[in-house]
Amino acid sequence: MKTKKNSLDDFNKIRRQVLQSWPTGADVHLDEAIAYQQAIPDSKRFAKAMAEAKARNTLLTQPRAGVALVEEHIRLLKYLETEGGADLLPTTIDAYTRQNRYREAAKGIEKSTASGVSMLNGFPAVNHGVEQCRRVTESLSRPVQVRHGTPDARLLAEITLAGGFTSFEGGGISYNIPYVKNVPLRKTLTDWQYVDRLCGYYEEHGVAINREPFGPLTGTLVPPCISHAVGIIEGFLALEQGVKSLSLGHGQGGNLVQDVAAVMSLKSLADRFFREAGFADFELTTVFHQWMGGFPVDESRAFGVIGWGTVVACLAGADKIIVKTPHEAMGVPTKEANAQGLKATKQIINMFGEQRNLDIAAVEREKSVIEREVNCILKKVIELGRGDIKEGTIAAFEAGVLDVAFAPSTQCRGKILPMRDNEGYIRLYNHAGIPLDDDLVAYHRERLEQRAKHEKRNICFQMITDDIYAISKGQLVGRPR
Amino acid sequence: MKTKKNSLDDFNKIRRQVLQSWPTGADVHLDEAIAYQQAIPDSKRFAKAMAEAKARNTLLTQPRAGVALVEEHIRLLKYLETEGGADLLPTTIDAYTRQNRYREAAKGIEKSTASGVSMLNGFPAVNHGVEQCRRVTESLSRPVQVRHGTPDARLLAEITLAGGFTSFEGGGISYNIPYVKNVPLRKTLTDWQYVDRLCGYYEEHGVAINREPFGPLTGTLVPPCISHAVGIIEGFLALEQGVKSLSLGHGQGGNLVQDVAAVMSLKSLADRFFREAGFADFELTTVFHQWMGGFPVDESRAFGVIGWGTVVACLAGADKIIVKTPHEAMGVPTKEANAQGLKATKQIINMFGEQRNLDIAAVEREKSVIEREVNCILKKVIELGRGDIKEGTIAAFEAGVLDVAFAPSTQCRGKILPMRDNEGYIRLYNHAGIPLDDDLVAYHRERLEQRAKHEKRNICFQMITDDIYAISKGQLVGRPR
Amino acid sequence: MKDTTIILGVIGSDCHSVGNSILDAFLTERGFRVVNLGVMVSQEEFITAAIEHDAAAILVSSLYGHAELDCVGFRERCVERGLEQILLYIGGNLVVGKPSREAIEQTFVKLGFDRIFLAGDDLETAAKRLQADIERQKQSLTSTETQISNCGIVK
Amino acid sequence: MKDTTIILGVIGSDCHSVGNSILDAFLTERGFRVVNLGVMVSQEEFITAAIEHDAAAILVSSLYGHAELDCVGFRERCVERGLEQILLYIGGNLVVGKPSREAIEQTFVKLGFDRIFLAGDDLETAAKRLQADIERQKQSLTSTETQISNCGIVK
Ligand code: B12
Ligand code: B12
Repeated sequence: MKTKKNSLDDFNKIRRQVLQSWPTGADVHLDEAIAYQQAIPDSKRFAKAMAEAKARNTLLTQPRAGVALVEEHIRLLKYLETEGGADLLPTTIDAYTRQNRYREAAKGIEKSTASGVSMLNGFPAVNHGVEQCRRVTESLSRPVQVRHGTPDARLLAEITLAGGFTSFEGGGISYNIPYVKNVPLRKTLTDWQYVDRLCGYYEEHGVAINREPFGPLTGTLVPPCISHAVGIIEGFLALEQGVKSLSLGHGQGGNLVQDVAAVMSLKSLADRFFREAGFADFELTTVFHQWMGGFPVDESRAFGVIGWGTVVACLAGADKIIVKTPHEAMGVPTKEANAQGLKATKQIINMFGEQRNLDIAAVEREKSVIEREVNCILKKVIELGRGDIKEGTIAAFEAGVLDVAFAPSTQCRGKILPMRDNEGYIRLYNHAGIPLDDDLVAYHRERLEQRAKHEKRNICFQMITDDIYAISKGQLVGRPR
Repeated sequence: MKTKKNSLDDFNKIRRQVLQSWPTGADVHLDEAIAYQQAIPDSKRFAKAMAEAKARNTLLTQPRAGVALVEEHIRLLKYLETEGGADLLPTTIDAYTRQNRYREAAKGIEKSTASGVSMLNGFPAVNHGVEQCRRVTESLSRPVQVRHGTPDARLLAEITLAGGFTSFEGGGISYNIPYVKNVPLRKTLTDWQYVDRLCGYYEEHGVAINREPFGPLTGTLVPPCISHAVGIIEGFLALEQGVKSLSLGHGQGGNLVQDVAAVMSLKSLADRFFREAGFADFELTTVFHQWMGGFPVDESRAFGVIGWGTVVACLAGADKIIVKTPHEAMGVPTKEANAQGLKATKQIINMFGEQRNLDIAAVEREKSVIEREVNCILKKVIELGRGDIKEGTIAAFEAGVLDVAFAPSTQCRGKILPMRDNEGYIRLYNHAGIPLDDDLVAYHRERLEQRAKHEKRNICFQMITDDIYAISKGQLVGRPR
Repeated sequence: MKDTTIILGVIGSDCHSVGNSILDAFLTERGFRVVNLGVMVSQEEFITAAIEHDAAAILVSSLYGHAELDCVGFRERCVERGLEQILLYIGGNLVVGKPSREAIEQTFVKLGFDRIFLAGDDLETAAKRLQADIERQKQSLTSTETQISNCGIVK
Repeated sequence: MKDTTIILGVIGSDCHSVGNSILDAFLTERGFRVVNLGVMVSQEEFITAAIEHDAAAILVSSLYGHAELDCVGFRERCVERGLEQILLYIGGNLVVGKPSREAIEQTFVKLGFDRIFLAGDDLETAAKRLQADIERQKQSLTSTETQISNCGIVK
């Protein structure tokens, strides 16, 4: 495996262009920004909070939240910090900014100012610029992370890191495949190397910036081996550029044993992989996302989903949980609904207390299945890239060695067919180009046959449709009507 | 072990007095009532539903609900059946009826009629009488159970069974110790033998009446070995009188492993005990009560508690779950709040689907601890009764061999001091008269010492106070501030 | 406070004993002389105990929802038996259901209670008010004025 | 319905692709000829496809909350390009947040949509209405009357 850190010269050359792509870019001065970041107290450093959570074996809560205007955004986050008791805060970025459509974001800000309600589904950080970002982060007492879905997040990273945010979500795969239609993977991977190099640069100057690849991908029937492989790759790419605080995520799949096995194996796999690649000086933590698929509309049922995810995250021993709200199925939550989700989650985490980490025979079995699956894929990725993991990733997506179902992107084949087995584990009916050993393929198939037999129907596409609707209808496995 | 079925002559002698204790008693005609019950379809038979749940390895939901007036009560239960999707229905009896204060209940009915809101905390079934009870049960399509807390429930049983209810909660210990101040245990045990004999009589005539001893006792820091012992005794007493469908309950303690171990061991212990006593023809099922202690006032947090209990019930493989509501801390819930609790619970049960029954090393350990503890106690009870379990029970309470903390009754010593250990398991600091083997006592003590050390304080009464407040403050173990 | 006796108990047919033990321990620790009648206490028992112990206040608990029915005529009976000045506190889950604080307060002020506490209210505050109310009561008893405007509701 | 073409797509910068695949499969099964433009579709792309395929209806999805911003002038542009009669449906999570159905309907009726569907609405009903609307549209096109009163909102 080769590792390749971008040169500072190359970085600076691109940097000028990046900062010129929108007027607010001119206000970023890296030296001043580093000095500013250095003055941020430990209590507001994301990396620190994550490391402590791991050391203390606790689970930190983080909501999603972002609105168009600065004042309202501050009010929202303060409410989540106090009333909601959030351990970590987000700033969710609006969908125009994610597309670098700053002109449309500006229109959204205007309309929001005029109408008095947020017309954007997030906080347009680039339009607001460095100073306003600092107003946000300075108004709060917990660490704040940028959460988005931006394929080209270079300017966003420049502005928000200068603006005092201490963690940045995303990656070249996970913010491409599930989020956009037609952006070349090579471009997003390169653009994210820039982001990682920027974070690495801060890190070199004593400023820890936490980086978190987006684990859940489309949030819909993602087999853990796939999202794990993606997460480990993105993590590796970040470490290469000098990142040291890394959080890898898993989106709840719905089967308790599989989810627990997933979080456990994510940790061990990534750690071994990074160490074998020669990295030693990094802090690895895990993130569990409460159910990322369609939510039930009924708020009581939504609370059920929230509660269930929380229990699993506790059993799995994750370090952070991303919290949903009772409004999830309907729209961006009010601050009250957001706090409700946080409080229900916190109540369970607190009741769980010390009783974390589940250890049962089935967990061991699934753990070894996932570990073997991930190894199959990564071996192939490395082989395709002849040791260069970036090249290997590109080739792997082209070849379908890495594949994601239900993704809007042309950059992946979308040929695999995942569905639940009879116990709700997510399996592959068609593994397409994913290079699994024959016995693993057979294992998946066998488990799915069990379901088919149980449901007295042949394995069919309808099952997938049923599975997709299932949770919002109050089930895990989509049974025939 | 001796078993002793009451003679029909004795039964009939007392029966006349019972039915004369309030005018509505005159309307009970046993032959007619049995004919009436025989015509109730299987779909509305509680015993049938419980047996099926066990066979299908599912978890049935049951709320608590009862209001003063018949029409409103029917409306309430219908709502819970349709909107709430309750699998089993309750009729919770008001506190005056529980005390046989039918005159005061009548006043409550009057006041409720006048004011248009229910001034009673339950349904005064005795005052309403057989016909009105039939109106209730006939209006519904799910099985309905009488849930109460009545030390002398003889007339209540006569009226409600004639009224078409197919299950009856309670027992001579569990409806005495936690519910009243000063009623002799001998009296309540005798009165409950009457109730059980009545149920047995129905059973002899082909009408299955489900019986459910009240598992959670005071709902507050009850060590499983104690409530198990009580449940098994009451179950045994019921079987003696001809009852065949028996559901034993466990109130959530808060530690996942202990709760799971508790439900599992309750099943195996009871089964073995009954079989060894010579019973063979009975159907044993288990009931899990969502958190029975003080609830958080905040409704989101209450949802958290509800969700957490549901997960545990699923993992433990219980057959029925008694569902709380987001209003629990405040007052008798509205029908909407009641349905909310049901929906959150059902959502989780459904998401759990097939993945029931947890099997981990610690469960095994706790299971054997509980099994040994219960054996210690029961051995002593039998010894004290020289083989007569009723006598043994009376003697055991007198001697403190059976003891309950925080109970209002003078019939138990209240000398034991239960508290949580560092992982939230409920242990005994002072086991008082409970005849545990030395190594078990040492085990409890050792676990508590761990907590004390962790909290850097000596074991003290304050810990118990802290524990009692803990869940409503969002924790399991009451840590020092 | 050492010499100030208060009567504690759960009224009516109410069996909720957990909160009662907690209140007993809490108020004793705060320095009151607590006479705890336990659960299922009748109006008569409360009043008799108050007379017997020359108590400054009666603290009624009611959790099970029947407080209104159980408390009818309580103040009048106190007056009848010579306890014109006694402070009457009540706390717990005072009505069936979850109506507004205002509605509940109105009901129990009408029934003659001086202060009303609901589930979730802070006990520390309650203890302080009790202490202050008792002080004021004592002062006014030594003065010649009659006491009317004393009754107040916790906000 | 076999010969009835409808255009399907997710408007604006919206990436939510799961519902789109489901709708495609569902409507195809119901007998419509579905031209699915996928996610991140512009107004122009919708209209061009509708003209090209002589479509009876455009079904717009919007999940991410920017529907109002993305749909400004959509109906006008349809008219400009000669699609006076085309049915415009929209569905999904149409606004940021959780306002009332009434408020949402008002907004999108103003923007020229014929029917509006929110999260949780039944797809079966939607397909039936679509079929009926198209039938009526066809009949009225063969008649001489102009079509105005046809627009309706799902209640
Ligand atoms: C999965 C998901 C994602 C995945 C999407 C992956 C993918 N490529 O599809 C990821 C994680 C990437 C994602 C990203 C974002 N998401 Co998102 N996401 C969801 C989620 C949880 C489920 C969506 C889903 O797949 N549902 C299942 C399918 C089957 O249902 P559906 O999409 O609703 O579609 C059905 C119906 O709506 C209807 N329908 C749809 N269109 C039409 C049209 C017609 C004519 C008819 C009749 C019917 C109809 O039929 C469909 C099929 O049954 C929803 C919340 C929810 N529903 O629970 C949020 C949600 C849609 N997301 C939301 C947001 C805001 C975002 C982001 C902006 C990030 C953020 N702020 O959190 C980004 C968007 C970036 C972008 N450029 O679009 C919000 C939208 C808020 C609003 N409208 O007020 C939601 C509602 C969550 C929330 N409550 O905040 N998301
Ligand atoms: C445990 C419990 C039981 C146990 C009680 C065991 C026992 N012997 O104590 C059992 C299972 C036996 C039981 C039975 C019943 N219960 Co119950 N029970 C509860 C529960 C869950 C917890 C109570 C508790 O122990 N809390 C912990 C203690 C520490 O708090 P507390 O009791 O509230 O007391 C504190 C405060 O209220 C305050 N306080 C109390 N009095 C006073 C007075 C003053 C002056 C002040 C300042 C403060 C104050 O200070 C106390 C200490 O902090 C509550 C709901 C809840 N709170 O979550 C329902 C609850 C009290 N029960 C209720 C009911 C209705 C009943 C039953 C009638 C059965 C039924 N219909 O479900 C029977 C009553 C039978 C009878 N004769 O009384 C209702 C009351 C409804 C209402 N008021 O509208 C409640 C609120 C549940 C509900 N939402 O329906 N119950």
